[in-house]
Amino acid sequence: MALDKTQIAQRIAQELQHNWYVNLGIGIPTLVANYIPEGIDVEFQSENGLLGMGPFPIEGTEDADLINAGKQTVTILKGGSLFDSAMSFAMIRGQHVQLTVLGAMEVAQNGDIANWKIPGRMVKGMGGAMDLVASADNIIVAMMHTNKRGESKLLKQCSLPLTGVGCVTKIVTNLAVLEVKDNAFYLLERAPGVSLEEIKTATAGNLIIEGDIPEMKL
Amino acid sequence: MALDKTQIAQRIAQELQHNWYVNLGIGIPTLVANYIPEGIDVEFQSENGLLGMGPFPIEGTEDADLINAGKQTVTILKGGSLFDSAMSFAMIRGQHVQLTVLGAMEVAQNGDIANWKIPGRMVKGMGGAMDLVASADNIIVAMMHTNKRGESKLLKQCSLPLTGVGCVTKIVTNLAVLEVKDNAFYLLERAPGVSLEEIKTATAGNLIIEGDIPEMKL
Amino acid sequence: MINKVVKNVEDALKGVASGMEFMLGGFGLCGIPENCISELVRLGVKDLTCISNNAGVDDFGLGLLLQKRQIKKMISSYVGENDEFERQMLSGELEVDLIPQGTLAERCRATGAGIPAFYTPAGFGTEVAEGKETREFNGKMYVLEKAFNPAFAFVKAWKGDTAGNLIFKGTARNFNPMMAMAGKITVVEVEELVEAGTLDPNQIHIPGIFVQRIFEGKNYEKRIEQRTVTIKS
Amino acid sequence: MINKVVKNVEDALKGVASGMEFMLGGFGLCGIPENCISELVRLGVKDLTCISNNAGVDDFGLGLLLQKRQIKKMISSYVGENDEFERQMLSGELEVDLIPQGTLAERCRATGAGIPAFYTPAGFGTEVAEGKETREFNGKMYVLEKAFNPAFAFVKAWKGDTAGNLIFKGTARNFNPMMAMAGKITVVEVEELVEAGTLDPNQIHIPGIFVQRIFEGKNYEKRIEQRTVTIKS
Repeated sequence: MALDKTQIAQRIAQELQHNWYVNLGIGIPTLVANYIPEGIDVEFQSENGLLGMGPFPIEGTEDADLINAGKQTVTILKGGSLFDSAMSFAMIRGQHVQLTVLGAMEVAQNGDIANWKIPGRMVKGMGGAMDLVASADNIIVAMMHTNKRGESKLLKQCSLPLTGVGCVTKIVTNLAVLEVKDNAFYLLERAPGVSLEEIKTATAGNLIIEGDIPEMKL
Repeated sequence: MALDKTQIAQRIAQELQHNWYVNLGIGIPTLVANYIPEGIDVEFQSENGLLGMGPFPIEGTEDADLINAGKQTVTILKGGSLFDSAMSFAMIRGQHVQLTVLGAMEVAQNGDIANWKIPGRMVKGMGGAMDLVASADNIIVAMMHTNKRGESKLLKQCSLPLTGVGCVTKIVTNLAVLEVKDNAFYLLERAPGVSLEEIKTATAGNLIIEGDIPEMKL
Repeated sequence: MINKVVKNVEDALKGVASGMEFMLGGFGLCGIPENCISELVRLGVKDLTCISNNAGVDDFGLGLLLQKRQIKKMISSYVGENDEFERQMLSGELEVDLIPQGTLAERCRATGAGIPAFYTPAGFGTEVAEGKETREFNGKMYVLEKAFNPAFAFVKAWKGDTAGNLIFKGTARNFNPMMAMAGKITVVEVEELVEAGTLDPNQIHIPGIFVQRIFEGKNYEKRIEQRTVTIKS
Repeated sequence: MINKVVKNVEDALKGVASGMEFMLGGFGLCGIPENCISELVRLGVKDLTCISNNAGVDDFGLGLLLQKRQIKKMISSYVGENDEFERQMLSGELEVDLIPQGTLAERCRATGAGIPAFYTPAGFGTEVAEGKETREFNGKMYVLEKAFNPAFAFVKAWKGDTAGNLIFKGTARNFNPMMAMAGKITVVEVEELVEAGTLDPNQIHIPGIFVQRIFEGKNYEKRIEQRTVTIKS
């Protein structure tokens, strides 16, 4: 059965490694914070100027001066720090953040990503996404395998305006976990009960299936 | 009579204007701080990371963690602030400092300055001087009119390696106050009792004398 | 000690005129210069270019200036959450220059720091890099980005002293420090104005040298855009 | 919370080897990483390239490494006050790259901030600009300067916590914060190491994300180069 958004987040959380600083985008990526594996210390960076982001505040203690990049009220954990936007993107551009998780509208088999603009529609802006994808070595995309019209979001090349080029390293969708390398999507895992055929059908780009593909463990 | 170093500093202090931030170089410029005119508020910037630099500490209160760019123990005045070297030179390059006073080995009539290197001699480095002269709009040089061998330090062009190009706006020497513009030294004031002839003899560059040249008032 | 205090917001905004380019601090509605924005609305200056990470919401923040059609051009990284903005943008009344958030932050810092241009990887290979110089350093491609030149920067700080020294609070810091460095005239409104010498000089976020005018603001609303809470179990 | 604490200076300097490029914080003898320097002397690593604003004095700071001829090249803005330095430089044993202090500071920041290159006015028209690209922006000439790539940065802070968050004191801050941002491995020695959560997150100068190893230093001498005082009248 295909994963729901929460399960996608759960699967991505398995990618977290001890002592990593992680930037989570808005949407599914935000949910990753709820599934940090036991024994793993990670710290979350919010690009509006916060390191060591904690859970939402207890009702009644929310502070208008403490929000995350999604403008949600949050808390700061022990050992956290506050800083300005230039310092925040110094961390990001300078590759001090070990993992970036973000959503996408399209990913191409060469690692290009499009997630900020649909021509003819209102454009809200790229926010920090272009800085994140241009800088990070380790970028996981969290998204549905297909769009609302059932079309694949894993393409030979992106049709939408790009956010970044050749940067995505891994994709976790409702159907599969895939590595992006050598101009192809390498299938690593299937969602429980999802067939290879289903994944092939939903993947427009070059899909490589080598050996047995295990089911994800959640 | 030609001015001594203290008097050069005294004369330069008359150039200070209300609400100016000022960077004083090592040597004669440092002495300027002792002669701030009544009613004038200025703040001194030390490029190692201190704004609102005060006098030397009372004996016994000196702090190894509070020095100026000349590595002397200093104090910080009320309203002062401490910051890192990148921020300090952001102030300087960003032209937030209204006046820079520094010494020189040579100044050319086009405003070039040489004050950091003598070929064949041990070179100690330019420190912050190149940043200061490349950035400031308002640079006063404090120096003797001639060097130890009696040769003019106000030249048609510098013979020593340059610190900065076309940047010096005013010079205060033991003999005179001069403005540097239109590829010439414009004589503004004479030291008390110093003749025009004496200044002419000591100035190798193009010296312009227009009208009566008043004596300095100290 | 150089005194930067002005009596009130009217004095703080003297010299502001139609057609000018401004920087305005804040991220979403967090850390925005509420008093300065109100005064800009009252003054009715028009054809403004506003450099600000976001554009407020319909009835708060820069949304108030949009409502009155005072803004000609926005330079931002993200402008969602604002219907009036969308209407003006789609109708062509409003010019919009969208730039990556980190590039925006660094361009603000560069402006104040006397750096005319720098290279950043953000936007390479995208439409953001169109018409800009690109260049390889150590095998990676970068885009040349330039400083701004705003007439005024409007900044919100938490505490400030009479010498213009500033301390920000929480994530209300965001773009405010770099914008404070960047204004030809930097106007700062603070929640609490104290005497010079009160703040620890070691803990000042922005030294007073960057600030031309400071005043204590009034009636802060500090609206929350997304009130998210944990319900106590 | 990510823990950055190492047991002692020996552990802090693991991986240090001859031929490496280092950054070392400090201005004169103010804010230098005394413990790390002592350990570098003890380790006897050679052929080092040291990026540091100054080169210490004959018998303290980087002067200790010079005495043992461990340094191949200095990258500094000012290297006076050191006879051994002068001897090695004039004899050609020591390579010296002198660069303007503000350029040095900005290059350190650029290194940590992922900016490969930037333009600065400092040094234009002088020998510092020789062989470098120069360029006009808004009628003024600038020089293109590039980031460094140090294997280690050795930093001295006043207080630090177990998460690597740092607070500096007085003018001992100087180059330390930017160098902390710049090291592939940043090693920080602090006068006082406290538990994470003890420091006010709003008052941290350098967030722990930049720091790989932190330890509490010992036996700080904190020598004063120019003891200047006012005699009480």
